Amino acid sequence: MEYQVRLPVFEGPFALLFHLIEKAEVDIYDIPLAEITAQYLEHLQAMRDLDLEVASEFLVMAATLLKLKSRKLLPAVFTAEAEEGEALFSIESQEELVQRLLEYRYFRTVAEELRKCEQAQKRVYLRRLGGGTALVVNPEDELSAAGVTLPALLQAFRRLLAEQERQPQEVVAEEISVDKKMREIMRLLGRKNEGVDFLSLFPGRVAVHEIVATFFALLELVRRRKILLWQPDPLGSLVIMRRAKQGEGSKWI
Amino acid sequence: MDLKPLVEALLFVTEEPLAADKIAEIAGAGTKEVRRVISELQAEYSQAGRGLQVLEIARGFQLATKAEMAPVVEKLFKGENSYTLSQAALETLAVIAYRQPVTRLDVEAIRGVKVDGVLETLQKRRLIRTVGRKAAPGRPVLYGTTRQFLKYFGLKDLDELPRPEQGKE
Amino acid sequence: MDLKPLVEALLFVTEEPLAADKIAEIAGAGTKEVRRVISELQAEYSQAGRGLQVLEIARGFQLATKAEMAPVVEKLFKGENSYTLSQAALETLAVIAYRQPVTRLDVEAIRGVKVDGVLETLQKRRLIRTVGRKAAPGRPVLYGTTRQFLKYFGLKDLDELPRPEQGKE
Repeated sequence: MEYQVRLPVFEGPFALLFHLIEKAEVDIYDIPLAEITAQYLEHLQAMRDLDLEVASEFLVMAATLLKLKSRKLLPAVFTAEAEEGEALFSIESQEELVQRLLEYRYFRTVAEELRKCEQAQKRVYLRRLGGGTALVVNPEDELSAAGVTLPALLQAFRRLLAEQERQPQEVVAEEISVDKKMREIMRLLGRKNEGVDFLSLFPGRVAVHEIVATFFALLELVRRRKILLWQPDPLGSLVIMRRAKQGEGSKWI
Repeated sequence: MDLKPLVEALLFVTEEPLAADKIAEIAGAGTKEVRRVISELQAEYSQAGRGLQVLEIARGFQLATKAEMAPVVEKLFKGENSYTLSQAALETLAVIAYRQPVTRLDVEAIRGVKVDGVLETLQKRRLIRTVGRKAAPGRPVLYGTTRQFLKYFGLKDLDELPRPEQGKE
Repeated sequence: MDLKPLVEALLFVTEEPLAADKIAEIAGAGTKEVRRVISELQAEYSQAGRGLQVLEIARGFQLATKAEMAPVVEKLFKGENSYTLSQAALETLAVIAYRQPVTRLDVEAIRGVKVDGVLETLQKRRLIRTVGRKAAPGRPVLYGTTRQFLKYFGLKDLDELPRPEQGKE
């Protein structure tokens, strides 16, 4: 016949002691030391019977309980005796034991309160920022947040390409120079305060590579906050403007 | 529970743009209803007194700050989170975006310079990724753009990037 | 520009709880006014139809989801948030929080067990940190709680630690 014996697991000797005191339904200020000590030792024995490792802290407490019990019986003999250094705790009297138990109980209660806080906070989620640059978070985001106008830009761009496609063209595999395009655009804008029509950047017959370069040059200029893209009418063409100094202008994008 | 606060919470916490059907699945609601709620939220956030917006991006939705808030948000981050792409990176990215999938050699042929370092940077930034290997001698790695690329440029999907049908070699 | 949308944007983008005076500094407004705007936002978000809340935590403010949204948000993250502290860790943390600064021996005396391993774990999780050394033989290290501790338990500051009425010695 086999018995399934389950022993409660205790965090430490104080926890076990508490459990025994509560089970015995006795006042913490008036612990029947002999009875509790016996039960404490029984529990340790049960742990051993189940081949559970009994941590040294539990043994230190057992020794302490036995010491206090014997002192009660023979108070005069033992009171003055110095104890060998017990690393974790040295308890010299039942009063002291009670104090330590109360202190432990206080922190256990507090831990329960903290557990409640933990559980409540687990239900509250903050925004996840992933590892990388979250689009919406950093200054670069003006470009993405400008997503409102970017699709318009892209649409205009697509229309332009459709136009291109109707005309046969020869593709020259020349190097794309976004840098050069950016300088060109800025030069063009430099002379005009009122801005430049988007389409005017794409004259009649240019290679796709050049269109791409112009397009990326525009993106980069927006990113560097050098220019503004403005769409006066929802479906109208885009206007490119040199960006005003800090503060002004962001209303456009 | 009411659907709107749930959708709002999801659009807030998500790291990646969330597709309407994904939201519907998580919230246990119909996609159509989710779309309606998103429109409502978009309308509410678009009001003048609000600092956020419901962005539609990379085939999904996500809460974001409004563009007008950028100068102040920038002050908070003081550029620590930000980076700009170098000229070389931008050009390389343009080639990959428009010609994907491409090999390193394809890119180098177009740009006329070595791009090893740039490719590495772009991969670290998660703007490009390897998408396979070309059935050619040496089986060179093929590159394509990522979801992060779409987010970076504020595109809903690659179709939004103008794709010239001709003009390819 | 209107202050409220700016504050809302900042509470949204920030990774860390933002103190009112920090917000004031960034937004170029008075702290008092910022506090008023935060109260307004708190009131607005607390309405039933909203899925978010303005959290006051770790001496700052931050947008977060409402607790009622947790079951749905969890589905998005697939229980990533399910980690909880062990009883040993929690009790150790309680002693450190209420008695800081304390040495390892102080904690062991109260708990009646060795705590080396637990202290290491708590430090790794940035819930505690060393705050100095005690002017005593051996100059033992003193431990205290961190800002992360406040955030983990959703506390405004250490004064908000739960105080059980009885049980104190």
